[in-house]
Amino acid sequence: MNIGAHYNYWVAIFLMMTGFYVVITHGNLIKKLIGLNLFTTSVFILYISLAKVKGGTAPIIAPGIEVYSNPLPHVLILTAIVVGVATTAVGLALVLLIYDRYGTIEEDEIRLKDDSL
Amino acid sequence: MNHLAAIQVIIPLLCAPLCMLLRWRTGAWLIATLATWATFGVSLVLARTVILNGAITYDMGGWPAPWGISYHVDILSAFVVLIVSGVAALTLAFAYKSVQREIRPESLRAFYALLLICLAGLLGIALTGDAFNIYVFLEISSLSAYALIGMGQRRRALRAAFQYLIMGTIGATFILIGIGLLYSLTGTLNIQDLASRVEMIPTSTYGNHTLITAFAFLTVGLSLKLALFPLHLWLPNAYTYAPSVVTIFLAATATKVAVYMLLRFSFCILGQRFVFEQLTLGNILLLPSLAAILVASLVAIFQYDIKRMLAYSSIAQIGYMTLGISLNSHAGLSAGILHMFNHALMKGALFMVMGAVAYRTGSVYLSDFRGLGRRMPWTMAAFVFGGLSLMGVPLTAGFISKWILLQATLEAGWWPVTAIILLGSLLAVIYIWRVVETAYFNPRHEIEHGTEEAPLSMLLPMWVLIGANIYFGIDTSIPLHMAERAATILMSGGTL
Amino acid sequence: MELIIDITLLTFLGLTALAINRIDKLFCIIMLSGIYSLLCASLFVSMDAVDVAFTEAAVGTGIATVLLLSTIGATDTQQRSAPQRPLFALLVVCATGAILVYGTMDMPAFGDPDAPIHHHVAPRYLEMSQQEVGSDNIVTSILSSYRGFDTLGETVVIFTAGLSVVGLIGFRGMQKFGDRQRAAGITQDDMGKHLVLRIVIKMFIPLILLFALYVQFHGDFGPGGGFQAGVIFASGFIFYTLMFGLDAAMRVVSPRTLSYIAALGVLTYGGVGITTLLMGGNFLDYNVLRPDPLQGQHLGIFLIELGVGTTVFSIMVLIFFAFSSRKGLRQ
Amino acid sequence: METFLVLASTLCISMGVFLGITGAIGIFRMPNFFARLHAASVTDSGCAFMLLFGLMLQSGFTLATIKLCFILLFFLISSPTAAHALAKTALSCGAQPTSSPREER
Repeated sequence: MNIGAHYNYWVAIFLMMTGFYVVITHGNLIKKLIGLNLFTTSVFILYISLAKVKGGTAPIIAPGIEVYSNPLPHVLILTAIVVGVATTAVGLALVLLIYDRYGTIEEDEIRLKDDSL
Repeated sequence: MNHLAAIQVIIPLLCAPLCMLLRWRTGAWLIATLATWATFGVSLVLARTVILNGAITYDMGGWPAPWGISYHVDILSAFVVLIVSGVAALTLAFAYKSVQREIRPESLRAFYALLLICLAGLLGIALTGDAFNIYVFLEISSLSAYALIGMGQRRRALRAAFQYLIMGTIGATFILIGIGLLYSLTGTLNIQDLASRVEMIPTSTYGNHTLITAFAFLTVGLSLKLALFPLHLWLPNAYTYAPSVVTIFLAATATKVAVYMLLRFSFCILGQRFVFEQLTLGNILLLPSLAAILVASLVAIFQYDIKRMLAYSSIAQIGYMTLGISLNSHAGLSAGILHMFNHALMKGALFMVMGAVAYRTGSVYLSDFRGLGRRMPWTMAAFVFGGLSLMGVPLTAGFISKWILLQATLEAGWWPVTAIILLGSLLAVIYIWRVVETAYFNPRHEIEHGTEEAPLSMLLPMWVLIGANIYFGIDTSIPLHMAERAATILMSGGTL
Repeated sequence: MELIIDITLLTFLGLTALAINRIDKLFCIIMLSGIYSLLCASLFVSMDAVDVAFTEAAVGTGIATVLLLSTIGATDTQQRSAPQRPLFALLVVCATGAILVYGTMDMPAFGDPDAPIHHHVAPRYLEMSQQEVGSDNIVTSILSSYRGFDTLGETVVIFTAGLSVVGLIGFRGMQKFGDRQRAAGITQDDMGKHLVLRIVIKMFIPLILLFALYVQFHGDFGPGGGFQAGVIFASGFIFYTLMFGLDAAMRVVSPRTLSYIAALGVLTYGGVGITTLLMGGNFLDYNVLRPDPLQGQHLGIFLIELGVGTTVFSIMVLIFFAFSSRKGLRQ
Repeated sequence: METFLVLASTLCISMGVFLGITGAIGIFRMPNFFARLHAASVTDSGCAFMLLFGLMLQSGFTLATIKLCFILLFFLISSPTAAHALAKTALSCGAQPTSSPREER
């Protein structure tokens, strides 16, 4: 257990939590989505950190190279990135329509408009 | 014959793009309906095969288990698949008229395609034997669910969908973190392989920190998805403002699949002993479950939008399921699993009633129900029967699972819990009675229009579900048998 | 050396994340989130994940930024509310973070070659994939063959996103844009006035499309594949749209056509699976496609990558069309 | 020859790094939009050019050099275009290229 061995994970955790904080506290819908992006992207860093082997290279077979990093997390994260952008797209579509129907993208203003009915 | 597990998911998955290729709008509904009925047929055969011959393993792409993705269908998966595809088939039959009224015609094809994709996602979660594949299919089903909810007519639907999107994605990301931590410990993603390697992890006296954290993140993520009490905030809005058909489908299936995931992760990967003795999942789940039963039922009593009332009642019913799990006994687990089935039957029927009422009157506020007992006799009769099942009156399906749950709590000697379950049923009586009273004893002031019964295409699936509620309340052997065998498998760690 | 790069990148990432939290101009936040993705991509390269880096750069910096920008173009550019319940949130976040840090205690050290994940499943991919699948890029072989079913799921996710946008906004909502513009007396976007830009973009578009094709068919040997290619191909179209206006772009390929192409892409992928079923193999077992298993794998991967590429391309353009058609709706 | 190449490439890369850093400082310190744009485009073209050229010298006659060549070509065309587009848009939005210090930020 030493600090040097885990710093990468810890920074990833810090980034995740920053994203998480942005999602929870900010009422602007677009900012919420960006926070969500931040959160998921940081999880990707965690996964890719797991895959790294010291002294390894990218998992593309080439002559004269013995050590490769683990390719499996890379594959998982490729899928996860796609999921992330799909979620962002759907979220933004909802934001556009919300702006259309409410005239604002601030959560508390939307709530006010709903309650006043 | 052995390809059934794959075909089960592929049918809805590939019929969705077919829907988009057609120019003919009714064709989209036709394809969707045929696809769901075919799926239901396959699931029946699959369930029969699994009951008779035991679990099926199917390797996608021909690659054996830890290297490729393999499907593992045991009796629990088969049971959940049966619930999901059965409800989907009936929902699609119900959908034709309701969707025509509630969805813009230009979005019809996308709507049916999304419904099929959501179905495929839920089926994929139930069938797969690969932890990461669960995440992928979870996202498929959630993403389509967000869009489906957002297609509701009122603008609040958009807000509900966005709220669900944020909370659902946070939940899914938590699950992703949990899976990543498990993977970092074991180096594999296959569920059975994971289970055997988790057992071998050397543990210090406090247990393995990473394993405990993985468990914590999976539990919180799944609780978000299954709307366990303090994390349920997305559910009432989503169910209230979604199009009727979407509410029927999601209320009867989505949370059940989330419960299934909780069972799969905690019993089959981490192991019953580890989860209950070391991490005390029982105590962690007990309090939220009881709170869900009491608080959600109480809140339901004060709702004027009946769809919203039923949504709160769903949260309470989820409480019964997790309560069954938290008992950590064979009987409790069977009760929880059986309640998944029964709840799908009754909530499916009740939300279909909501769909039919919305079709005729335009909204489902309590005031809209005045005089409906005479105007829509069949629909309201279905509501009464569904309500009886929800309360847990004998000779309905709801009674069976609650009865077993009561027995399990008595067996464990948890008297106060027994009392709370009974209290929950009493509260259900109150909120169902409000509607029944309005419908039958509160005549409409305006001129009576005579009967305006819902169209037959809506009544038929509704009454099939009500029939099932009554049938499985009298002869409960098939689902009970499956639930009990599933519980046995889970208690033994999913190895059978 | 690697350590220095790593630490520098991580510091930048941290600063960017904090800045995103503080700033309330949405335009700046979007730019910062693009920078964040680019930094992530660099970090991925330094951790040997070239394919992931490629995708992150194309998606996070490219498509996501474009989508976000077109959204603020149609809505609001300023955050107006203060953070809600910041203390409670801080508490939740700190607790979650603390649990995660606690969880890393028993994790193998960063880069440790003895970690369990490098010894159970992964070695087979590293040693056997060339004989079993036949592609130099192991990520491609896992993505499209060993875990091909996940990739089918991924394609469906993208397709779902496209469907959602179509379902929510609708084709008609997209096509009305041209009429609206004509009614407002705008014949072309402002960008059209830039002569230099027009010429350069006209020069670049074919090159971008060519590069996309290279990425599509080169995935076996280097980083890249259907997904990245689809995104790049789409960016060529997005360029065209920015330059010549939505109306002109929709005349090149209409949203409805795009939705057909997307559906056909998914069906191509699924069709390969069905074909293997009919030819007696398991779902997506490419070995049976040809007498020689390696050739079968090659053919199967080629076809599914094509399916992924077309789906991703058409859905990305479709979503972009839908978003930019909302612009000026309120004016 | 070998040492000469290494020397030349080191020189180029250091030059590129210097240009990059001055460009970054310029973006912060310059008084108005157009001046800052000037700083940014120094980074875009000069710095990138120098870095890539230095790398090309190091990699010799390989596929990597050809790829670097393409990237360089791309940069040489795209970054002036981007700067031009920005400047023109700013001009049409009413910003005036003056030398007066510190107008609006």
